Amino acid sequence: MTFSTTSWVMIFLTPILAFILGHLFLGISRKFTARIHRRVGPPVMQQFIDVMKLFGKRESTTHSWVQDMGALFAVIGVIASILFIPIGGEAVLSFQGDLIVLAYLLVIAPLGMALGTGATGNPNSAIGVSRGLMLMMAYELPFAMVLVAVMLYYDTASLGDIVAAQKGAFNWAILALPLSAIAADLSLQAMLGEKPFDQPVAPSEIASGPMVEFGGKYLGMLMVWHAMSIVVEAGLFVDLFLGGGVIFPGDSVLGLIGNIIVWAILALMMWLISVSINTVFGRFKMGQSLKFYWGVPTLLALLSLSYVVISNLGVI
Amino acid sequence: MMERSTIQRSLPALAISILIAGTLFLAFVEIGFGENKVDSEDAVANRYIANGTTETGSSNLVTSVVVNYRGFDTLGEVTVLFLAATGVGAMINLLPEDGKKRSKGPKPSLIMTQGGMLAIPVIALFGTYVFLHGHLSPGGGFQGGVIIATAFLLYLIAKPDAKTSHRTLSLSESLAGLSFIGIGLIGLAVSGIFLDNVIEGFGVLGELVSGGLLPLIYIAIGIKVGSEMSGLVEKMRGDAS
Amino acid sequence: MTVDPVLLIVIPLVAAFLVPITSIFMKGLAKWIPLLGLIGMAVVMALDFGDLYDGPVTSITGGFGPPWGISIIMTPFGGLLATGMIGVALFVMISEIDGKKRAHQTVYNTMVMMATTGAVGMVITGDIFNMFVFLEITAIAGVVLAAIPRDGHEKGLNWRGAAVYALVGGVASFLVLAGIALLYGATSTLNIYQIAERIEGVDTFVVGAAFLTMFIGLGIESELFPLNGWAPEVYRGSKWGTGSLFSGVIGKAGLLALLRISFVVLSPGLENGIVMDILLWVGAATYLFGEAAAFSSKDLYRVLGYSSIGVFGLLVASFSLGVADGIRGGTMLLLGHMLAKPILFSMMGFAGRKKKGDVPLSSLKGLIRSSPSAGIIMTIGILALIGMPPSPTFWGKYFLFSAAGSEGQWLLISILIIGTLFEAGYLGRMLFNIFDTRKERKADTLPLARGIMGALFVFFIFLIGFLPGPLEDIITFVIAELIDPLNYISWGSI
Amino acid sequence: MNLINEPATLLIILGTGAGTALLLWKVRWMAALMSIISSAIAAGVVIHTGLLGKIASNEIWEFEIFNDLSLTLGTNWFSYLFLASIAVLAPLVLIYSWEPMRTRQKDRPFYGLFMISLVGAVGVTMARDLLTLFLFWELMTWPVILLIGDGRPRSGKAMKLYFGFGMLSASGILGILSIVSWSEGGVAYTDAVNAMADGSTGIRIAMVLLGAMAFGTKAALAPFHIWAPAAYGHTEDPFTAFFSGGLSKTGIYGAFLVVDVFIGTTILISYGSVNGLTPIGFFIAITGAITALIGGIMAMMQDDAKKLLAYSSISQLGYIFVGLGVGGSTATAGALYHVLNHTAFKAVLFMGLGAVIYRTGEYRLSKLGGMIHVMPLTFWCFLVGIFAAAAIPITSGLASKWLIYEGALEKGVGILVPILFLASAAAFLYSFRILQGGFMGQLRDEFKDIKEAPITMLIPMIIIMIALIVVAFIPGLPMELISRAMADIGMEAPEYSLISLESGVGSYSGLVVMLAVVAGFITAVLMFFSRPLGRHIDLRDTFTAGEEPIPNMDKRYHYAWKFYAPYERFLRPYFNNWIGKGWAKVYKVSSQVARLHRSVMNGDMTGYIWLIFGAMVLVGMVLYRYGGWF
Repeated sequence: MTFSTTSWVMIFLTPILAFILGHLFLGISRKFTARIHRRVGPPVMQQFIDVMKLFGKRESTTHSWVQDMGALFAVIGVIASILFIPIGGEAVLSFQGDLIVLAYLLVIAPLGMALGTGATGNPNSAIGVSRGLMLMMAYELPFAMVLVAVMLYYDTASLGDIVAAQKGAFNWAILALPLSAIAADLSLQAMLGEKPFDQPVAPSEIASGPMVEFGGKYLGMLMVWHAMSIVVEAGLFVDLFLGGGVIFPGDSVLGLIGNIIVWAILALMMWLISVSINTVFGRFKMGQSLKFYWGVPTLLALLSLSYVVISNLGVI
Repeated sequence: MMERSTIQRSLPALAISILIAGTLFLAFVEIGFGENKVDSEDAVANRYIANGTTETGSSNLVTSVVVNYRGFDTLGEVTVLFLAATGVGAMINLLPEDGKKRSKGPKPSLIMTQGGMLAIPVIALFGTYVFLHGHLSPGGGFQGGVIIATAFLLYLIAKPDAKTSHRTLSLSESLAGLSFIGIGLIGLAVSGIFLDNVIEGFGVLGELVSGGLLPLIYIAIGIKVGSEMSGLVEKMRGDAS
Repeated sequence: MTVDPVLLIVIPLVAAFLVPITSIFMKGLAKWIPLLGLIGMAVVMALDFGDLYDGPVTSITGGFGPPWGISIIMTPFGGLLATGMIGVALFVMISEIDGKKRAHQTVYNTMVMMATTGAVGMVITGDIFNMFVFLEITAIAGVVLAAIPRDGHEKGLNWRGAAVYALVGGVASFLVLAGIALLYGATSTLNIYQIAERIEGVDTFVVGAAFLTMFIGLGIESELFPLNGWAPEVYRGSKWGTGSLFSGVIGKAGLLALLRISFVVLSPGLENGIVMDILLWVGAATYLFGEAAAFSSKDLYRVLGYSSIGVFGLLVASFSLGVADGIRGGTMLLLGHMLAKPILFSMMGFAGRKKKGDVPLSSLKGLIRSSPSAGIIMTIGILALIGMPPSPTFWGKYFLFSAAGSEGQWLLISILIIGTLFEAGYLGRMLFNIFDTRKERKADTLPLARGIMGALFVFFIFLIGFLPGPLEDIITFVIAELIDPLNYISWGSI
Repeated sequence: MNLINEPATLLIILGTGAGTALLLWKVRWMAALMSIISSAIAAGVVIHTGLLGKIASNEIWEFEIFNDLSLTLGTNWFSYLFLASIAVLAPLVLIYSWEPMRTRQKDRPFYGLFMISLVGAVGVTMARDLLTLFLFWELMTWPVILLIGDGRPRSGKAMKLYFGFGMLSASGILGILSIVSWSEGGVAYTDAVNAMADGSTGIRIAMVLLGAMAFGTKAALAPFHIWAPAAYGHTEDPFTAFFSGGLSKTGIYGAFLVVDVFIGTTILISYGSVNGLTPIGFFIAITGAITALIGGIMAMMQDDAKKLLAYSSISQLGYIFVGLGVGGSTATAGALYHVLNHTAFKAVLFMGLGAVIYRTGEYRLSKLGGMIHVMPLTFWCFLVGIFAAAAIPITSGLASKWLIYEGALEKGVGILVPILFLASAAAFLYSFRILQGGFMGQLRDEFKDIKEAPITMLIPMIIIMIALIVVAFIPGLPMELISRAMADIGMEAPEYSLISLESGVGSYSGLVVMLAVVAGFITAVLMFFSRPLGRHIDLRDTFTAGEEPIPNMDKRYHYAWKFYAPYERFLRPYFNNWIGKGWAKVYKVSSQVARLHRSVMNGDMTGYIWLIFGAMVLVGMVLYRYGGWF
C-alpha cells in the first residue's frame, strides 16, 4: 500500500472539493430551477450562506445522543465514500477498495442519518426514512445490474481501473453500454432524491421527513451531507460511464486540475439533467416508484447485462 | 337385496375354496399320496411301522406314535383343548347378562329321562375301557374321554335342571393335566428326556399292564378330555336364571 | 448352565393346569399363578441364554432323537425372540399389579401366559407339526385375549375382534396344516432340518403350493398386508396388554415361523430366490400401508395396531433382503419394537383408561404435566420406535438402510423413507400431545408396577442402544441360520 | 498434551457437562454452572489446540460397536473451522443465559438439552464417517424440540414443523448413507469420496439432492427453510442465539462436505463449466441466492422481532450457499468467512434482542421503541451486529460478502450478483426496521423505568461486538484459519495479507476503509464540536405541524406498525409463503393417500376375504412366472 504525494494531497483536498462543489451544484440548481420557473432565484452562493447561518445558530436542540451520532454518521459516511471515488482520473483510495466496497460504503451515510432521525421520536422522520429505504430497494435492482454489467465488461471491480480503461477518444462506457447508462441515469434520479422520487423528504406531506426535528448545526450537517452526496452520486456516474472526465494526460498537476474541472462539469451536467426532470414532475407514490424501477430500468439493465454476459462467453 | 348380499359374501369364499382345493389336489396328486418318496430307511413312517412295538412297548402303533414318539404334540393338543374349554367359559362369562341366561327348552320326555339314566353308566364304562386299553387296541385317551363326555351330555339332556359340580370337573381336569406333565417330568428326572418312557422292558407286549408309562398317560388324557368336554357342555348350558 | 429348554413349555403348562385348582382353594392366588409360570420361564430362559452364544440349545422329547421324536432346537434367533416374548409377557402382567380389581383377571393372565407359551414353543421347536400345535395354542389364547374387552369399553365382549380373529385364525391354521401335510407327504419327515435337506428333490409345484398355503396362513398370523384386516379390529377393542402381546409375542412368533419355513425350508426348493423377493415386497407394502393407515387413524389403539403392522412389514422386508446387514438390522428392529411397543401400549392404556369407546390422540394431552413419569417413559418409547439413537431401532434402521443400499434396492429405500416419514408423523403427533401443556390436567399418578416395568424397558432400550456389541455374537448365528440354511440343517442333527 | 487428537476428550468434557446438567436440572444454578464450566473448558481446549496449530488432519479415533463397525472421529482444519465457531460460541451463550433462565419457569431441563445438542453439534463436526455423523446429527437435532415450545401461541406448530423437517433431514442423511454403502460397502468419508468418484451421474445428482434435503434443511435453504422462522421464533430466547448462530452451521458444514469433499471440484468440472462455474454449482448458487432474497424480503415484512431475525438468518445462510455453489477460491473463502461472521453477528443480534425481551417481555416491534434511552449498551452491541449483518464496512461483515460477490464476478455469473444486491437492499430495510421499531422512536411509558441488561448478558455481547469491529480492520486474521481449512479440502485460498484481501477482479483493504472512515470521523467531529452541544429536549417535544395528533399526548406515537406498508402491499402476493403452502399441500395429499390405504383395511370381512383371495392369486402368479411353478 503506497500513497503517492498526489494521493495524500487529494485525501485532504477531496472532502473540501466535494464540499465546495456540492454547495455550488445546489446553488446552481436553485438558480436553474428558478429560471425554468421564470423566477429570478437566489444567488448561486445562497447555499454557502445557508450553511454558515445554520452553523452560526446559537442554540440547537437534540432529543438524544443517537441523534448527535446520526448527524456525525451522515458526514462520516459521505466523506468516506467520496475518498473512494476517482476524481478527474485520480483514484484517491479506490485502488484499495472496489465498486462493491463503495456500494456498501455509500450506505453508511443514509443509514447513519436514518438512525439519528429515528431517535428523534418524530413519526414523520420514521416515515421519511422508511420511504427512503424502500426507494433504495427499488433502484437497487437496476443499479446493481448496471454495476455488474460494467464490472463484467471491464473485467474488474476496481473503479480506478474502470476509469483507466475508458481513456481515449470514444472509449466511454456510455457508448459501449448505452442501455446500462440509461438505466443508471434513471436510478440516479432516485439516488439524488429528486422528483418524482422525493418521497423521503416530501416537505408538504411529512414536513421534510427525516429532517423534521433537525435544526441549527444538526440541520447544517445534514445539508453538508446532502450537498456532498450529490457530488458522490453524480461523480460515480461520471466515473462509470463518462470516462471519469479524463481528457488531459493526468501526469502533470495542470493536467490533473484540468481533468478535475472536466469531471466537475460532467457531474454538474448529470445533476442538472436530474434537476430539470425534477422541475417538471410531480411526486410518485411509493408503490409507483417500485413498479417503475422494477420495470423499464430493470429491463434495460438486464438487456445490457445479458449482452455483456453473452459477449463474455464468446457467443457474440 | 338380501340375496345379492349373500352371494356377494359367498363369492370370494367360494373362489378361495376352489383355489385352495384345486392347488392342494394338484399338489397331492403330484406327491403321490402314501408313496415312499425317500429311501424306506429314512421315512419316519417306515421306522414307526418297523420298530414301533419294540421301541415303545405298545401294540397299538397309533398310540405309540401319539403318546410316545410324538407325546409332546399330544401334550400340546391337550393344552389346546384345555384352552378351548377355558376360553369358551370365559367368553360365555363375558357375554352381556341377557345372553348368559339359560333358555327354557321343552321338558325331556319320560323315555329320555329313564333311558338316559340306564345308558349313562354303560357309556361311561365303555369310555373308560377305551382309554384303558388305548395301548392295546384302537382308541385311546381322546376317544375314551369324548365318550365319557357324551354320557355327561346325555345326563344333562335327561335332567336339564340337574345340579352339577363345577369344582369336581375342574379339579379332575387339572389333576389329570398335572399328572400327564408329572409323568413326563419323571422321564426328565430319570433319563433327562421329557416324556421318556423310562420303565425297563415296558412289560409283556399285549398285556393290560404293559407299554411302560403309556397307559398312565392315556388314563390321564382320558380323564382330562372327559372332564374337559363335560365341563364345556356344562358351561354351554348357561347360568341358572 | 444349561437347563432343558423343554421346561420353557412345561413350566407354564403346569401353571396353567394349576390355575383351576387354585381358583377353587385359594381364589386370591389364582390370578398370580400365571405370573409364577412366566417367572419360571424367565428363569429357565435366563439360565439357558448364555449357551446361545455357542449355538443352539437342544433337547429331545419322548426318548427318540430327531426325526423320530420331537426335538427342541432353540437356535440363537429363537432364543433371542423367546427371551423378548417372555419379557413382553412379564411386562404386561406385572404392569397390571396395582391393587385394583379387574374382571376376568385370572382368565386374562392365564391366556397371556398361554399365548406366550405357544409363541415360545413355536420359535424353539424343531418339528414342523409341533410348531403347528403351538400355533394352535397361541391362536386360541389369542382369540380369548381378543375377546376380553379393555377397561372402560362399553360392551361386555370384544365380539367383533374375537370373532374375526377366530375365523381368520381358523383359516390360517388350516392352510398351515395343509402346507405341513404337503411337506410331509413330499419328504416323509416332519423335522424341519430334514425337510430342508430333502426339499431340493421335491417337485417345484408341491413346494410352491406349500409356500402359498404357508405364506397365507402364517402371513395372517404375522399381520402381513393384505392378510391383516383382522388386526385393527383386535387392537381396537381389547386391552392394552392384548395389543402388546399381539404385536410383541403372537405376531412375532408367526413372523419367525414364516421366516424359518420360507428361508430355511422352502427357499431352496424354488428358483431365483423368488420366495425372498415375494416376502421382501410384501413386507415393503405392509410397511407402507401400515404406517400410512396409522398416520390417518384417530384412535390411539388403532394407531398403535397399524403401527405394529407396519413394523411387521419392515421386519419381513429387512430379513428378506437376504444379506447379513439386513438380518442384523432386522434383529435389532425386532428387539427395538419388542421393547418400545409395550411401553407405548402401557402408557397409552394408562392415559386413556377413563375413556369410553375410542381413545383419541387428545387423551394424551398434557401427560407430561399430569403424570411426568408416564410422559417421560412414553416419550422415550416413542423416540425409540422412530429410531432415535441410541435405541435398538436406530441400529436396525441403520443396518437396514445400508443393506438396502448395498443391494441397490432404491425402491425399497424410498418406501422406507416414506414409511419412516409417516411413522414420524403419527408418533410426532403423540409427542406433541404429550408435551402440549396448554390445558391444565388433573395430576394422575402412574401405578408403581407400571412405572417400574416401563423404566425397566427404557433401561433395556438404552442398554442395547448404547452397547449393541454383545448381541453381535448371537446375531452372527441369526445370520448363519437365515442366510445359509445348511447351518441350520447341521444344528438339527443332534 | 494434544487434546484434540483424542476427539473423545472433547466429547467427554462436554458430555460430562451435559449429563450433570441433565441430572441436576431441578437445581438450575448447578446445571448452569456445570454447563458453563464444561463448555468453557471445551472452548479453551479448542482454542488452545487451534492456536498451537496441532490439528492432525489424518488421525482418526475409533470406537468399536460391532465387530466390523466402529464410530470414527477426527478433526482437520476444515472441520475445525466449524467446530471452533460452535464451541466458542457455546460458553458465551451459556453465560448469557444465566440471568434470563434464572427467572424462567423451571419446567424443562434447559441446560441439559442445550448441552446435549452442543455435544451433538461438536460431534457432527468431528465425525469421520456417515454413521457417526448421523448419530450426532440426531443427538443435536432432537433436544431442541423441547426448547421450542415457549408457550406462545403457534409454538406447537413450530414444534411440528421442526419435527417434520428434522425427520426429512435425517432421511436425507440415511439416503446418502445408503448410496455410499451401496457403492463402496462402507460408510467412512473416504468411501463417500470413492463412491462419488466411481458413481454415475445419477448417483451424483442423487447425492446433491439428498444433501440439499439433509443439510439444506438444517441450514434453512429454500425450499426447506419454512421451519426456521417458526422454530427460531419460538425457542427459549437465550437458546435462539446458539440455535441460529451455532447449530445452523452444521448444515453448512454438511453441505460443504457433500459438495467440496465428497463430490469435489474435479468431478464437478467434468460436467463442463463456464468460467469455472459448473452446472451443479450454479444450481446450488441460484438456490442460495433465491433463499437470500426470500429471506430478506420476508424479514422486511415481519413485526415479530424474533421472526425478523430468523428470516434474516435464512437470508444470510443463502449467501453462504451462493459462495459454496459458485466455488473457486474466492467464493469458497467468502462462504467460509461468512460462516464465522454469521456465527458472531447472529448470536449478538439474538442476544441483544433477547436482552430487550428479557427486560420488557415484548417481542413485537410495534409495541417496543425507544430502547436506546434505557438500554444503551445493548443498543451498541445490537447496532454493531446489525451493521455486520448489513455488511456495513466498519464491521467484519463486509469482507465475507465482498469475497462472495467477487467470486461470483470472477466467474462472470452476472445474474447472481443483482439478486444478492437486492437481498442486501432488503437487509438494509429489515435492519432498519428492527432498529427503528425496537430501539428508536419514542419510549413507551411502561418501559420508562427498565434497566440496562444485566452484566452477565452484556459481557458475551460485548466480547462478540469487539471481535466484529476488530476483525473489520484486519480481515486477514480469519483468513489464516480459512486458508488452512481450504487447504484441507484441496483448495487454494485467495491472496490475502493481514489487512487486505485480493480477488481476481478487485481488492479490499479493511485498514484503508477504516482510515477513510476515520478521516470522515475527524472531519465530522471537528464540524460537529465547532459549535456548542445541542440542548436536550423531551421526546414528546416534537414538531407536529401545529397539531396534536393525539389529545394530551399521554400516549406515545411510535411509527413501527407495517413499516414498509406500500411494499408489503406490492410484494405480499409474490412472497405469500407459497413454499410453506406447497409443503402444506404435500402434507395434505399424503394424508389423503394415507386415508386411502386405511379405507382398504376397514374391518369389512367381505372385502378382507377378497384381499386374501387376491393375495393368493398374486403370489401364485408370481410363483408361476418367476419361481418355476408348474
